[in-house]
Amino acid sequence: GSPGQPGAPAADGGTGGATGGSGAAYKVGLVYSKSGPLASYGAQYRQGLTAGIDYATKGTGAVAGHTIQITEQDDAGDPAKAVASATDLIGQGNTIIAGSTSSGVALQVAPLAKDNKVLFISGPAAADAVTGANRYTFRSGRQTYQDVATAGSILGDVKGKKVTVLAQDSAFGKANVAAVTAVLGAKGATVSSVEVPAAATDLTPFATKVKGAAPDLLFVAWAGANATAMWTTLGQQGVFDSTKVVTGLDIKATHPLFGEVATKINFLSHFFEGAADNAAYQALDAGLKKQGATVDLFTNDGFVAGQMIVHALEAGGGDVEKMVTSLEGWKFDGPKGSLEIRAEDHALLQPMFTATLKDGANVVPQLVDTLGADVVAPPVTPFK
Amino acid sequence: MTPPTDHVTERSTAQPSTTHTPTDVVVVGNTTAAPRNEEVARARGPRRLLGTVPVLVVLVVLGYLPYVPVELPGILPGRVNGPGSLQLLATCLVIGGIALSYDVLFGRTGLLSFGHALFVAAGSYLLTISLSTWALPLPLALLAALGLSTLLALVVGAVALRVGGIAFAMVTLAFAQAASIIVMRNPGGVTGGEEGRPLDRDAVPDLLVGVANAPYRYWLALGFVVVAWVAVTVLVHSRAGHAMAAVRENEQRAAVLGLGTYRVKLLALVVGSFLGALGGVVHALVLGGSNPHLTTSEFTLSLLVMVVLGGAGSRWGALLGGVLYTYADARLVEVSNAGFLQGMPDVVRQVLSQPLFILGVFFIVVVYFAPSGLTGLGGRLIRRSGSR
Amino acid sequence: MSDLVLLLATGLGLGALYFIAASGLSLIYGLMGVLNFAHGAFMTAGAYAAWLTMGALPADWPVVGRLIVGIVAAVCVGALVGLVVEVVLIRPLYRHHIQQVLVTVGLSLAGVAAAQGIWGADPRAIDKPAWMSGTTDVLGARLPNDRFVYVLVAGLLFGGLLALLHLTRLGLVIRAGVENRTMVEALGINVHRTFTVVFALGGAAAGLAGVLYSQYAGAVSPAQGGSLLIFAFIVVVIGGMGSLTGTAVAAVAVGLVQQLANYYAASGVGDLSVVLLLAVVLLLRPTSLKGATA
Amino acid sequence: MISAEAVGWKVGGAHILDDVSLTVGAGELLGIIGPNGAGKSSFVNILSGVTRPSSGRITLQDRDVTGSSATRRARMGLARSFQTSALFDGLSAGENVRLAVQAAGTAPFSPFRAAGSATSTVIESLLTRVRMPGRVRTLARDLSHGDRRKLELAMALASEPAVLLLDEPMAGVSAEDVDGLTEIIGEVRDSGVAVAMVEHHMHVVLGLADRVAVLHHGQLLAVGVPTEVTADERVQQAYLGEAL
Amino acid sequence: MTEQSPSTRSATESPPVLELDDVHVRYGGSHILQGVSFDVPATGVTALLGRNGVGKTTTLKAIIGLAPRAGRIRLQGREIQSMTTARIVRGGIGYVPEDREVFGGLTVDENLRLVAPDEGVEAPVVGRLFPDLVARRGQRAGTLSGGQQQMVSLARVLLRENALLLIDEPTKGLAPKLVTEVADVLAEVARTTPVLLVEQNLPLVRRIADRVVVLDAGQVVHRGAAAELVADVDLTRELLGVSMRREGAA
Ligand SMILES: Nc1ncnc2c1ncn2[C@@H]1O[C@H](COP(=O)(O)OP(=O)(O)OP(=O)(O)O)[C@@H](O)[C@H]1O
Ligand SMILES: Nc1ncnc2c1ncn2[C@@H]1O[C@H](COP(=O)(O)OP(=O)(O)OP(=O)(O)O)[C@@H](O)[C@H]1O
Ligand SMILES: [Mg+2]
Ligand SMILES: [Mg+2]
Repeated sequence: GSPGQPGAPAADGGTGGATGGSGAAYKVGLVYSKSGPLASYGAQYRQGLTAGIDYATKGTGAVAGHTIQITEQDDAGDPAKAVASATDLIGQGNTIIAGSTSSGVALQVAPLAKDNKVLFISGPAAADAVTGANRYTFRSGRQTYQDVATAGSILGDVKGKKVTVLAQDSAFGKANVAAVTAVLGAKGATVSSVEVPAAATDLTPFATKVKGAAPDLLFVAWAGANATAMWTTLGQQGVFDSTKVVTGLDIKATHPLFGEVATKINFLSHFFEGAADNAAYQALDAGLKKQGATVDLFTNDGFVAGQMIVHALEAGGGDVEKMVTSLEGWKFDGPKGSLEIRAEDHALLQPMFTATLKDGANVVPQLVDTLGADVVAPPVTPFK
Repeated sequence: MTPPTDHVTERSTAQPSTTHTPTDVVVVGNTTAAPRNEEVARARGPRRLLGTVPVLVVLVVLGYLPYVPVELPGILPGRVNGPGSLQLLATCLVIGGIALSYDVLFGRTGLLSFGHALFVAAGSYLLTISLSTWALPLPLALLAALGLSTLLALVVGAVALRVGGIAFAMVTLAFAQAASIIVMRNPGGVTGGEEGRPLDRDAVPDLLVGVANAPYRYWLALGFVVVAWVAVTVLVHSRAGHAMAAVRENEQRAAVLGLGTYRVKLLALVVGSFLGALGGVVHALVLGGSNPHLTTSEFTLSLLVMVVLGGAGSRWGALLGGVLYTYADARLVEVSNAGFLQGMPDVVRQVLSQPLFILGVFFIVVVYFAPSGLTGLGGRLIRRSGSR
Repeated sequence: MSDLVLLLATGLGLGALYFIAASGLSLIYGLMGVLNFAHGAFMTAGAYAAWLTMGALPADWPVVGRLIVGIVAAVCVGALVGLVVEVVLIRPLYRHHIQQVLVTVGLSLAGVAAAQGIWGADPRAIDKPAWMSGTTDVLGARLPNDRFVYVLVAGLLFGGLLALLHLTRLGLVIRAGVENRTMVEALGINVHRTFTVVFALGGAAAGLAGVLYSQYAGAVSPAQGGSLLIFAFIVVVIGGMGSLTGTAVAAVAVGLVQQLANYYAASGVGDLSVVLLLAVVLLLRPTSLKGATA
Repeated sequence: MISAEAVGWKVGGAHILDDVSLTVGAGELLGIIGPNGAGKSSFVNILSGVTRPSSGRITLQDRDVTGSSATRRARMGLARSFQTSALFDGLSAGENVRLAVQAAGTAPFSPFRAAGSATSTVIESLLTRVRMPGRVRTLARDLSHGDRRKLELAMALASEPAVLLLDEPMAGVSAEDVDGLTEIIGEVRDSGVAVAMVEHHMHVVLGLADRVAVLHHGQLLAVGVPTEVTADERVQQAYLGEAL
Repeated sequence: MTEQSPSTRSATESPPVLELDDVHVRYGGSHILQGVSFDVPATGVTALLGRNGVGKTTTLKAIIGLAPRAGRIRLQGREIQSMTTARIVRGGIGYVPEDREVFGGLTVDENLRLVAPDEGVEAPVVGRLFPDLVARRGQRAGTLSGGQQQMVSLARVLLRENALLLIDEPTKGLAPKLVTEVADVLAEVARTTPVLLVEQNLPLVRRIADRVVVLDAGQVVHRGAAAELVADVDLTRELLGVSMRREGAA
């Protein structure tokens, strides 16, 4: 006889029971970096997620009697692998996909969510384009726009001031330049940029250019390697003598890397240990301690993802459309403070922080200011 | 380039290197990789027909896989015909086909190109861009992607082939690197920078979209492999194929015989690149978008690794190398996250939990125990068991 | 004016780093025909060796003292790694050049991944002597002091290697072995040992490059060696594979071009400048700079 | 057929060839002799287009080919062998010959012409002709030295050239086969091919050559019929000595 | 199979310098040497003859460890079949390969210094036999003419004291005058060092060889005194397909 439907499970029942009867587990798939360059972000995210689900389910790990069954896949930072993993997870019947440590992964997985009608909750990926990607895509972390808006606040009134952005010549850097131009330019600042090609080894020419521009505020958007060399060079060429310097605060492990200039930098921060204090924060802290970890930048994103997953399951069971609707417009308290999922584009409205690094061998961030979610809210980008 | 003197030729037959271009050592010229000679093995008609039998068997088996609902725990994620498995197999096949296209340059003609990624990426990106940005219908987009990529190959080849050996490798690398930088810079928002460009779902047939349609994407990938296989087969048995072998073995000699070596090499490069671009197109369709990893020199390098792992100058070798490499690359993540590691000492566990570590060690082991590639190893085993 | 002085000086410093990184590569390639992709991993090994050593030494030692011990450790570890790799992995594949290269590719993957597994992917800060972080005013430009160190070390290394190759018997055997290993053996000379020495030397140079680059970057990280390796490759190729003099000239050229293009050219061109330089040099002079300088 | 006019070649200041003029006509065999290092191979390289001369002119079939490539000259009907055999090492002896047959002729290179047009009988007969039957399948790299020389000759013959340049075709060929190969070369010449042959086996040269040219320190020391040239005292002193 | 020679050994009283006992060489599937046994006496020239492709070069390579071999090979009574090439050479064998194999990137002087680090081209033997090389001491060997390279290759082994020389077609590609000179050199060398010589030039063999060993298809088909072979026209024709007399007359 002719073969059955391609891709169909064996006719005689088999193992397929993905969804269905009461008591069956809710299946959540995670695609994130367990290895590769972003492995430490991934680890923090995963720890936060455990704490978050624990907190939201009050320690039961179950929603209305259904346990939450998490299947993890490592994308090693490679979007191609992430797509394969997500396909696999969706094929296995996971109706919620979460993770995406890097923006590349988030932007490649988001269309899959729409194609296959599953819920996708993006993780630490900061790209603005994740917001408003499609109806099925949400985010549990902050986006670049919010970072930049926070930096702007550090300068106070920027009208007539000169702002220079020192950024890597990459999508991440360009997004920052664009955001600074949009946010601070709109407030009357003159924004220029110095873009550093990825292949540049010695940063002296760029430091010289920055020095030559003599800006009032220098915004540094830098991710990854040779950060220390960059800061050292800026220091050597005397940039700090005349200019206020702002940059984003990365995970703890990077704090010693600012070298001698650490105390001269103003930091904007998404989240750090001691940035906020509320029930959710304490739950995060306690949950992490249980796992032998401590609060750090992306533990928040995992925790919030956990909260969102549980909320969606509570409201929608396995039904994706219901879950989506339940999340839209949802207001809740996360470790950072009160959060809101904006219905129009699924932006996660959230407070942001500014900080400095304390001197000494143990460079510890100190909170300077907390900015309300509305102050740093990105403009609405409706779904395409 | 100063034409090498007779003396150089004299010595190069006897010694592994020449003074003028010691670089040729690593290049394929005097290679010890000893590309196997299928021509020797399959000389006559009936033999050649017989040779196609295993190919057809494999093809039928592969084509039938989407109807096989069996679980192979540990080997494939879920059912063989589950979307996860089929997606994985499709990716393996596409990369295998691309490796086959690279072997046209490397194994057949002895051209060590570090820029093959450029053409694969061109196929992939031109497809996504012509679908989304230029809003072309699919057939036109395919035409545009393949046509422009081939044109690109012609131009790049015409320039790069002015030099040989490592210099050729590096000029192609420079082109590929330039393209990579351009893709990363995301000019006009068309390439999506390091985040890549998703495929416009509305512009491709529904059969290729969505998890449930994984079997069709798989068959598409299989189709590509068949096309590449047939093209390479026809090529190597043509006069051009023989000329390519001649260029690989001894370029100066080929020139003195009156073979237009430049044209032969250009032909090899264009054909290889066309197949590579086709692979890029299929890659974009199977994975649902283009991502900048395809533009990197690491990707070309991994193609080289695949071809040599499998066995240069052999269709089975290149294909098998590509498939296995991709499979290992994808599945080793599972190994490194496997539970049995938990019992091990910390350092060992930390190291083993890096998939790249396992992949690296895997290469070393394969290369070490099968220096002439997996197909070479297979041949050796067959011969040994036959002689006993 | 002061800008130009600064760019030239830092370009030279960069070239010196490139040379140190490329010298070992060029040595191994030129003499053994092995394009050593694991060179980056060797550099990483050197950098971590120095980092661990400096961390293990009493903190009340002056940083310079700890650094010097760290450099010695890096060089030793580099040499040891080179030696072991050659004896265990490269030697059995002597008649298979491409396979040797593949083994080094595998090593480069595994080595970096192992470092990442053990010490994590994130950069770790490494101590740098205060003087090296400081600057010296020359013609109005603030020249970072560490660049002088790199240039000095590169110069010494260059001289030392040239002397080794051209003035010693080992050098002669090495140069002959490059061409025809079988024949050197047939003359009664143990080539195996010579090649092991070469690999160890290359490894030592890589270790040195690794620790100096970590000083330059202010931190150690697993991928560090790899990022320097790309430029080392370019330098070795432009310089004419295996020619030490060519490598030196190319290193300085690449360093300067990169620095100047990054400053004077429009954004984005700087990135392309080096690959463009590479393509142009190769297309105009396929045999590379070697002929002109050697 | 082929002629060199006042050819000179300099490398780094040293004159390797100096003002050499020689012509080989159809059906003529020119023996080129001279001490080691006299410039014979260099001259063959210049004639075949592997090396560009520093001065002078090369004409092939009445066309100036001084600037044209080796490939181009090959397509105009020039074939050559190398002093140390240059073969496609990874291909079998038969495939080496097949390539030579395929590359032959003045027809422009047509990549997709059916590969089988050089039938195996042609290949086998060529290999038999140079006294290495039964070697069709052996990889060139595995051939013994003498067999490589013979294969080299077979490839030069395969293209049925109008001009044939041979650089020491007999070097390393076993004494037994020298006569046979000599005969073949003689036949080729008799069929109207212009042959220039560098050779140190004097009895071969003397038996075959219509004219002999003697090169010495890059200069033409003597040209003439064999007996005349070998009788020349300068030639004896520079080249022959007390020949074995 | 012709076993004409009554006793090769009677010619020399001292024990042979080299003994081959049932030596086999296989490359992949092909059995190249199929049980080769012969001795090389401690004086004079032993010529190894045979048609193209019979295994002469392979025999030399087997002795020196450059071909995969089985069987027993003794140098001055010591078994060397399992030693590395470098050790065998240091044990006293000098090898002049068929393909010259000079180091093309090194100068003439450097080529010689590899063997004689202190003398190089200044060694008296070089000046005496190959004055051309002294003149070209700084030239890169790769740019030498074929014959000049052959001189470098020969000079290289003569720089050292050897118990035995293996010389593969030394006069191939040499001008007639030089052939004579090389023959003289070899004859002179052979007075102090035994030589195993592979050669196609039969007149030369006749002039300097004391004994001959003839190979065919990987086996020894004849051993005997050189003079005997030369004298026997039929035998020469049978073994080598050619008569020495006629050659000599040419
Ligand atoms: N690149 C070079 N630099 C210097 N000298 C060179 C170069 N190339 C060739 N020569 C010299 O040119 C001369 C002619 O060499 P050629 O190979 O033509 O000689 P030949 O007559 O063929 O000798 P043989 O009979 O030994 O093969 C030789 O003396 C050689 O050393
Ligand atoms: N590496 C190899 N693999 C397979 N066969 C080989 C190899 N080397 C040599 N042979 C074969 O071994 C046989 C003997 O070769 P060898 O070189 O010893 O011959 P020879 O007697 O020196 O001949 P000539 O006079 O032509 O130099 C030949 O038939 C050759 O084809
Ligand atoms: Mg010559
Ligand atoms: Mg031989």
